[in-house]
Amino acid sequence: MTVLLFAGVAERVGARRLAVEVAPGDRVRDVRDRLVAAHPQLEPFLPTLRYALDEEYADEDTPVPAGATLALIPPVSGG
Amino acid sequence: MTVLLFAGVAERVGARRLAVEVAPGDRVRDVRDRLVAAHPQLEPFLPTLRYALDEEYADEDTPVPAGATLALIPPVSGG
Amino acid sequence: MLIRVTDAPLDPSEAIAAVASPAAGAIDVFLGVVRNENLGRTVDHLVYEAYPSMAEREMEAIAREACARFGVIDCAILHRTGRLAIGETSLVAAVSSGHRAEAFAACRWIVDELKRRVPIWKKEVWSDGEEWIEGPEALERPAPAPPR
Amino acid sequence: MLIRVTDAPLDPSEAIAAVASPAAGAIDVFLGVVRNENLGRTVDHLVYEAYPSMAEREMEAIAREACARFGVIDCAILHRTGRLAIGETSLVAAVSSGHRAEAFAACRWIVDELKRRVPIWKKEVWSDGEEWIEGPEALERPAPAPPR
Repeated sequence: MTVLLFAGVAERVGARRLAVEVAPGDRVRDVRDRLVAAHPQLEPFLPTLRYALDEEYADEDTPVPAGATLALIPPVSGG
Repeated sequence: MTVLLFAGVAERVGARRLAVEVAPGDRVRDVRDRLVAAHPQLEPFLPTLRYALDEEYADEDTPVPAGATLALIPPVSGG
Repeated sequence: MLIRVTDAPLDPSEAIAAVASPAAGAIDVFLGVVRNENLGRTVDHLVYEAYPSMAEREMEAIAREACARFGVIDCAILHRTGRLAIGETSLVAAVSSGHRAEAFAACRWIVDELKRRVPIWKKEVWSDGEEWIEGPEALERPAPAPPR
Repeated sequence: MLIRVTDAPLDPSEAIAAVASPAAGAIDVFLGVVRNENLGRTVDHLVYEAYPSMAEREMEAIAREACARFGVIDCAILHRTGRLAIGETSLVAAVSSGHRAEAFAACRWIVDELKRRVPIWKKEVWSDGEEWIEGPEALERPAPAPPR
């Protein structure tokens, strides 16, 4: 699946977009754990990270549909 | 002295500006009473009328300086 | 501190530009607009009359007091007079401040205070009559319930 | 309901025109502006980054919820991205309503809600460094007391 990275997360990882393998039945947290294993720089962001599946906020428990896009959302600071 | 009338008061009296004789020691209420005697149409406005002397709100008790301008201020409705 | 009573159309951009400051993180702008209905009656247009010199004096006093009371950077208050059609802007109040809480609070306070003490009067004109509106609350009362 | 994330300069007049209505007696407009200082540090400029499609989706949800929750007529929310200099406008939120209380309340709520959940991020750039700001409260905390 496609994973989108933004702001400090993107800078830290050095990429704005990653491709991750997804197994049937995977939830957001499974994809997240795989990402952290491949990019340990993500670790410090985890306590405040939120997730969006196809442009909607999702829980760690949300199942990942085939072909979905996951976005890692650090604390927002618009306005 | 010059007395300025506005809005419904001006329409009712049929004038936007009146000249009134003032005696030394007169207070706002003395001028007001003289106005009402000359223009009884002012009577219904009295309960809610405010006064300004030279562009500042004044009490009925405020002494009227020589050459001052008195304005009769019905309830305001700007905005 | 931009303060003006005028019979020319009001431009909110002018008020925004007037309060702009490098220290401002927030600007709140309020527009009073002529609506097509009041107290259940259909409004054709409004006529605003002012005691212009005193109105500007009171508006300036309100702006100064808002700056002091809310610690905001700058305020602008513009009020239009004369005949105004539905949709036209009668009032523009703008406040700049470091953060948004003070900008909202000061702008709201300015509008409330203006309606309380600035010598400006509004006449409503309907298709079949007209009336000078007395006091700000006449405008803020809810419309009466429709007849059963 | 005008909703837009753009790297072009924002025009408050466009937002005001978008929410105009014959039934509107009040329009409140909020501008978020780049200020020269935050938490005691001198800011050179800001960089805003968005997840644009999701940001517009959240902004639209916020506008719809504001209309329902506060009974206002219409809302517009515009947010700018890219590099912004001091004094430039990053956010415009506009609300039209029958009376002023709802316009102020809804506009304030929209800004609070946007800062809570719209995926847009701000990087502060100083003369000697830069930092992605995490969370809205970083901006709203008072500046630290000066050293004695």
